Amino acid sequence: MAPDGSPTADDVMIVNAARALGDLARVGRATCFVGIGLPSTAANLARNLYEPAPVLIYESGCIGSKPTRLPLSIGDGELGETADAVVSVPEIFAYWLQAGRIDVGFLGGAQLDRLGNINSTVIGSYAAPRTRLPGAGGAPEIAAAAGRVVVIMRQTRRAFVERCDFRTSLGFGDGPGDRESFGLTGGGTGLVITDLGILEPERGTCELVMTRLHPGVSREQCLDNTGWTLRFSDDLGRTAPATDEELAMLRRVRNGAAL
Amino acid sequence: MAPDGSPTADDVMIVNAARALGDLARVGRATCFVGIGLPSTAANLARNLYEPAPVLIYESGCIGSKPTRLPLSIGDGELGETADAVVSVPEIFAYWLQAGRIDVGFLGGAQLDRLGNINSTVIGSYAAPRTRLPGAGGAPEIAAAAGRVVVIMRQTRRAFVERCDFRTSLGFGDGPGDRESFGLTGGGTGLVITDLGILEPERGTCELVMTRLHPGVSREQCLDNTGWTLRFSDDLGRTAPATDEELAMLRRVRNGAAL
Amino acid sequence: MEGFTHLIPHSAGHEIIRQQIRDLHVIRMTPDVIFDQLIGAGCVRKLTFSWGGNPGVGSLHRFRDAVENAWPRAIEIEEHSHAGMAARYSAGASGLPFGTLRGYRGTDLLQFTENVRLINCPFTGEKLAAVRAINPDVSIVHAQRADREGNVQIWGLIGVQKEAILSAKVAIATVEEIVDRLEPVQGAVVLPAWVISAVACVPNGAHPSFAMGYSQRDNDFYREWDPISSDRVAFAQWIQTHVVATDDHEAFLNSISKAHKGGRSGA
Amino acid sequence: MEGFTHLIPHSAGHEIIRQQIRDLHVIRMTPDVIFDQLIGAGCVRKLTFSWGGNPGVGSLHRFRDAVENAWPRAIEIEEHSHAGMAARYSAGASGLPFGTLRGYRGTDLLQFTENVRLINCPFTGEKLAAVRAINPDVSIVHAQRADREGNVQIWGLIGVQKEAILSAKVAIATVEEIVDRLEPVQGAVVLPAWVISAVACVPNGAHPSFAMGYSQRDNDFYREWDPISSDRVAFAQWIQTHVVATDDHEAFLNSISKAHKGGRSGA
Repeated sequence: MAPDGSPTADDVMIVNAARALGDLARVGRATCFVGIGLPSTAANLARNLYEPAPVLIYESGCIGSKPTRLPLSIGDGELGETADAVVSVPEIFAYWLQAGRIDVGFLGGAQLDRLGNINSTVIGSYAAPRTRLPGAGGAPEIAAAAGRVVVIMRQTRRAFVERCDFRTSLGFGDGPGDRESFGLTGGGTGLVITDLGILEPERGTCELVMTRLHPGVSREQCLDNTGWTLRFSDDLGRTAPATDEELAMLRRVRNGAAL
Repeated sequence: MAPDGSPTADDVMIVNAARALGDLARVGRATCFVGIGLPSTAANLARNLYEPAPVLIYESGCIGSKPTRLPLSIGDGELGETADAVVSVPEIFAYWLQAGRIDVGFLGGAQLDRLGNINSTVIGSYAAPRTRLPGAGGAPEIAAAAGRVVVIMRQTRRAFVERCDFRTSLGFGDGPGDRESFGLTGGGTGLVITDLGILEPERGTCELVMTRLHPGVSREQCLDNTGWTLRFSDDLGRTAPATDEELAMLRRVRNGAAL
Repeated sequence: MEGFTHLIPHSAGHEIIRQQIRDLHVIRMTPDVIFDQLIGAGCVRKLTFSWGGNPGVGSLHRFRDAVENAWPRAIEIEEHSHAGMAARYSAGASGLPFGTLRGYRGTDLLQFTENVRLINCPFTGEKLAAVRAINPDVSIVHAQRADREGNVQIWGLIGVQKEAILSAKVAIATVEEIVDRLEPVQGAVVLPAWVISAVACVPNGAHPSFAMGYSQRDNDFYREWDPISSDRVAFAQWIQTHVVATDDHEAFLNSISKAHKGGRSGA
Repeated sequence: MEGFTHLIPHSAGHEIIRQQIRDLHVIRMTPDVIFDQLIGAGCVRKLTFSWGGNPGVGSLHRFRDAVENAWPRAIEIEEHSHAGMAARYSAGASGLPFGTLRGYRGTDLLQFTENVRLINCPFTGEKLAAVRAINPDVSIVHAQRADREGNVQIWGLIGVQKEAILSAKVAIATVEEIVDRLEPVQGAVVLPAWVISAVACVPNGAHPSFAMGYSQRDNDFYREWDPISSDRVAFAQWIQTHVVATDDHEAFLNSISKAHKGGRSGA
């Protein structure tokens, strides 16, 4: 929250991500594989705001976690104690993710490219990286197998690039047909929620195009903060302003007040 | 027990099987994968007679079961309640048996052949069997992966055959080198305990030869009850008579008295 | 179409017989008495299994009669080892087309199934058995209990219950009890409501099998089944009296309790 | 050479630093602070991993310094996805030379490891990733408790602890407590004494990680690690003061409790 009480760009991004999860849960796509950080904040916001609530699944083996405070780590005890079931790590990946039981995979990353591929490995060359990032984690198989992938990332020229320095997780590869040729069972990057607005893959080309802008955001801002020649949807819309209720709940989720 | 109190041939067989397990446990080969029936009776007898006691593992997923009464079925609740750990059936076969953690596999069968192969599938042809038997169960992989296999079977001309009608579980296949060529990691049929005596594979040929006779049993009896031209070891010995202590414990195990 | 060992869904099997559902391809590692009944009642076209016996008692006579004499109809069989079936269920639950194990090689089982092939390890060159995944159209299991949302809790010998549910297109659980809240139990597996298609409350629905914490295995019944199933007429009468002529599982339990009481107390 | 997530064997890692064991090939899905310390202390020759960060905080600065600047020495890295590493451990625990998953295809990860190859399903022809089994020389895990016979009980987030133990040639467990009898706990895994090579009792041996039922994760420590590890000198001082100069884990805990108390109460 900004000092004047208006939502920050991050708040707007998180609220819109939570709404996206809520929308998916409403159409029966409720199971959500969540990473720590922004995805976890947004997912827990959605869980507290919407009915039916998304079912949160963490790669540490927690199914149906209902944390009352935001976990710092994927291995936070709170996630296990509030889960419907806790399984081993090999099982969560094999029986749950790979088997196609996850509707929504919720990812972040350091770079995202025009075709929705994600880099969380290195900036620069692999042999002599400028920045060594944490690495793949669960992302490659989430990107491969989840029914649809929702990416949450701040939109900057350095992060939104023409082509990732390293393809850690596949969006649409080099274009239409690539996912199928690699035998990936999930739908790929379906929605990218940034601090400026929302991008979606264009039918036919799979290129990410801006489909909605957050209140007060201009097309120029988006162009300036994107490393490829960004295009806008013909029916470019605006996201609804974050409501007081959404913002109040976001504050509670962040502060770890009893949820 | 016969009416006069002397041990029956079955008693002698079971006591000798228990001794074999006790001997193996004493040299540190204590983990024993057990089937229901004679193997389970003998294994529980060994567990109550010897120190260190063999560790009983059942294919229903029970590790370290210490039943106080003999289970009728592999799925008997008693096996789970007295176990150190209960795991799923896929896990018991993959992480425990296949991984080579089982020292002794304890098997029965309907037919056993000269090279220690076992049939528990059909008598007669597969397409039109004279007798349809229950089938493989866990036996093929026990025979493949256990450090050594102990077979307990009544010796008759119908059961001890030149060649099994169906090879359900591999002993030595067609002879030396066959196990290795099939990539089997376990040692194969190491000991066959019958109501007449004990057979072991001959070094070099892998053929089962009689190495010991139970008290009062003659060579002729063995020859009459074996479907191949049975040979006897040069240093053919006799098993020690079942002791009163062994027989008393066998009675207690059978009756399910508190063990 | 069903589970393993403990928690055998007898009540669901009986209902299949009552509804005269036929031409089934049934799958189970350890088909025992309930599968003997399904086979004898003519419901089964094909059986995939790894061990078909009456545990601790002997043969399944209806199964043998079907295989040896095609009575009441011929059945197709496909048989595996336990390890192979377990790997097939695990692969099915994992969404993989096959599972891998060190098995089958050298046995005659390999000749009689299309669903095992040898593959080479791409690293070591070792030849291993690949088994085709099982993904049943319907899996039915019995479990201890479910909550009102449909989350199902199973404990004790869990067998391949989880894999049977997770590999199936439609998963049905019969349970001993429906409760407000699933209290934690040591060694329990919970399957969330969203992987279960339907839950039916059938107390003692595994009888003569058992549900740990709710009932004991009726070992006497398994022994009594041997003479009943040995004879086609006695079998047909038993099915008619206790299954076809009863409306539901409660009526079935009453019916067999009357019939078997005398014999049992004398056993 | 160690476990995952919850129950991280920090005390064992410190002892490796104290004993100056070097040239290690260390393996962990989620190398975090303790691996950062091992790397910064120069113990590591090669790291196999799938995610190397300080969870919820950011980078592992010693890890980055080693990869980016070869300080204090160059380290070799081999990286995978979590799913791939989990399949590798499972294969190792199963005694198979490889595991199979639907993964890696289309990613650049494939180019930088010899331990993933594509294979064809012998039934469907689908191309899948085969990953080489992991069978560490030594696995070290932390667990809640053991009994006097050496049976080890683990509960809560069990991660790949079981697979780490069962895939290893030698398995070592540090535990919070040694008890006469392992009372049942919901969701607990028990590993029998005969698959464990050695047990050491080290109360709070996972600190700043935690053991469910015994301790809480010290999230503040993870945050404080960020500035310490960002600076080579500050790091070296920290290792010298709190690890090298302490005799054992108890002394280590006393040492950091004094040093970090002021900062923490102000945080």
